[in-house]
Amino acid sequence: MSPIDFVLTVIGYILIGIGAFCQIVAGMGMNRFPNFFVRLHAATIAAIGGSFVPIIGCSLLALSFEELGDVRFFLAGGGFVAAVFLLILAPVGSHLLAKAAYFSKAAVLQPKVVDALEEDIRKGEVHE
Amino acid sequence: MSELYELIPYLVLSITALASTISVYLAIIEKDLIKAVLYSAIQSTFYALIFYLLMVPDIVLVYIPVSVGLLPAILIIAVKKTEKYEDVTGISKTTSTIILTLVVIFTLISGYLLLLSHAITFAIFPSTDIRTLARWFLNTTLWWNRMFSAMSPESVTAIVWDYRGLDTYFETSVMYLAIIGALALARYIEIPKKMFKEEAMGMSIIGKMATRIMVPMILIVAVSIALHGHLTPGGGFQGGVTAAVTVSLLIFIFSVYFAARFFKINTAILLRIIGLIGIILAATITLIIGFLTGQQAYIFQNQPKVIAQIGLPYEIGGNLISGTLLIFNTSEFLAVVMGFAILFLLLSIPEENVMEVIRGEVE
Amino acid sequence: MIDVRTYLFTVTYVAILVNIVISLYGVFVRPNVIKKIIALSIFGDSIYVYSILIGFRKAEPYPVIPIMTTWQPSSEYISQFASTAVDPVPPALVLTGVVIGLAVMLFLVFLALQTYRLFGTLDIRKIVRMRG
Amino acid sequence: MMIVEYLTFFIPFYLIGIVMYVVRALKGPTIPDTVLSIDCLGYALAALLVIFSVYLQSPLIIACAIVLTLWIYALDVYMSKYLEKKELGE
Repeated sequence: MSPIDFVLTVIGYILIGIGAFCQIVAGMGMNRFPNFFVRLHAATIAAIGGSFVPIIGCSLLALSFEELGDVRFFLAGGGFVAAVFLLILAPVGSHLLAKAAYFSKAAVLQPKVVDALEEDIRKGEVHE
Repeated sequence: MSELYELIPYLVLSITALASTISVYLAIIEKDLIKAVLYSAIQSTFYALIFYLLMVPDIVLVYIPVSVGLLPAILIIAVKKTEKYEDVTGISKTTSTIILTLVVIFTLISGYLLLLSHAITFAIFPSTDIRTLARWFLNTTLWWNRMFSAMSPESVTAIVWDYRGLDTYFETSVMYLAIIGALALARYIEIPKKMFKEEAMGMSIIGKMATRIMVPMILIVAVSIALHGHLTPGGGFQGGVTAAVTVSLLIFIFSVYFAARFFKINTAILLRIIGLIGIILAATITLIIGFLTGQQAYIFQNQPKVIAQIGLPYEIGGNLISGTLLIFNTSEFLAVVMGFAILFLLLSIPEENVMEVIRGEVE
Repeated sequence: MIDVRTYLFTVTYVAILVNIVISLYGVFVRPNVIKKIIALSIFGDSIYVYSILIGFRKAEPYPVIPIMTTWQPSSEYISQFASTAVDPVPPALVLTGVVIGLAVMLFLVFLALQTYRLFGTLDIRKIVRMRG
Repeated sequence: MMIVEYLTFFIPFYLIGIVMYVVRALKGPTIPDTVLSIDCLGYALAALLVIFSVYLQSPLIIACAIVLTLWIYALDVYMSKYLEKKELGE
């Protein structure tokens, strides 16, 4: 194994480990947070930390995995494409969902301290 | 360590199957219809993982768009246009118990028969051997002798088009009939003519910007899935349903008036007809060449056979194209994208316009 | 001594069988048409999983997909490929089945929409009672 | 021993995460909670698909992850359109 392959393998495993940690944290947050808008934080961790990072890690790992032959570049390229799609699409999806949930009042905002957006709407600075 | 390495896929398989059972149960007993649709989407996601672990990527590529994407999308639209809750008052307990008992008995018998068809003993786990037909397909899918080979490294697509072409042809006909039926149900209904206004219509500006960035990338991925159908997992239908997501994103995130700038229903029907003609051409091109040159040839023939020496080239300039498979994949891609474009355009017509037409018809 | 892999595979098999039972119950008993369509699609999907399960095989360490990774295979490569790849016939059948199932479901949803527009309800018990 | 065999230690964590998301999706009091959990579930499954394609040494099956990512996002869009009060076409 050449030195650059060794470095790629180590980085890949580190990224996959970070991903595993983020999955556990996001799963706990998903189950213990009180309402929908707080759970959006956990969803961010799950999408970016738990999925984007390990996909990149797997691509790097595949690049250094020489038993696969030339097809490993296909794997790495597909992984990078999937990661880029996820990086762009996951936050946008969460944003659309949060906006729709807020304005349709489908989600209950139960332990509520302050709702700045509602005040702004009442003042007329923001509209839907 | 090595045993654990072999065990992990089977562990994931069984956990996935159990989780899908729970979501199926909740989907059936749920009264809120939109939640039932979402639970069935969870079940579909898990089935996709099962298909993936059973090593059939072609099915995953066609199953995810169909069952996670298109079917829930259309059911969500249907629920939004009709009733939100299911009325379950008045189902008598005895009826449902009798039916449940009958269903359980039937399923146990059929499951036992399936098991018997699988192996004579009770060993459900598959053996190391597969049936002779499958071994023959695997051996001849890409072979030095073109007389017995489909010349495609992808044996599933080779079977779908080359060995079982007539079947695929009638599958396309069923899809065609379904879309014609939907068009017939929605006759005289047109998209209202309105101007698209950037601020007043559609969803937020973040969604619009992301869609503008992503649509070309999605199209590139879809075209690559379709055109590499004879080399990698995928094919015409898989690429087509992947590209259909762009149509639905344009309609849902911008609006149907924005999408109507690019294609109207009639344009979509025309492009779909072109795709279907391409499929017919892929089926008969060898026959046409045979007529023109006065040699013997067959319908659905791809590579030369012993008594019919005509065949399309399986490579051009060192690139494998597998004869008519490339034509078939391209035409199927076009036909499928435009079919789903028609469906989404029909579903996005406002309900008031539809009701006007229907009231006119009924009276 | 039962193999752990056999045990886990049996669990998968039985779980999918239970899915079929539940979805058939939904098709027969639940009154709403949309619910019936959902149950019917789940039933079809479970049958597809069964078809694919039949085509699975045992190989060391794990079977490979029925797709070659090289364009100029040697005869050793082909024989090794044929001894480890899964059965390609059930995927081809299921591919046709999924597409036809989707077409039928789409048509059913359109029919349900039209039913709602004409009758004003989707409850099958009320629709049956209506005449004309 | 191959380098991919160490992935055996990481896959159970992803499984536990997926099970947690399923619990929230099935329990979720409101519809947006369920959709958000399906979101996380889909992205976690996409990561798991990529990991399995390295783990089982079958590089060609990577395209499934891209398609799964796309359609989970599309499900988001459909559900937010459902929650909004506007007509579907607008």
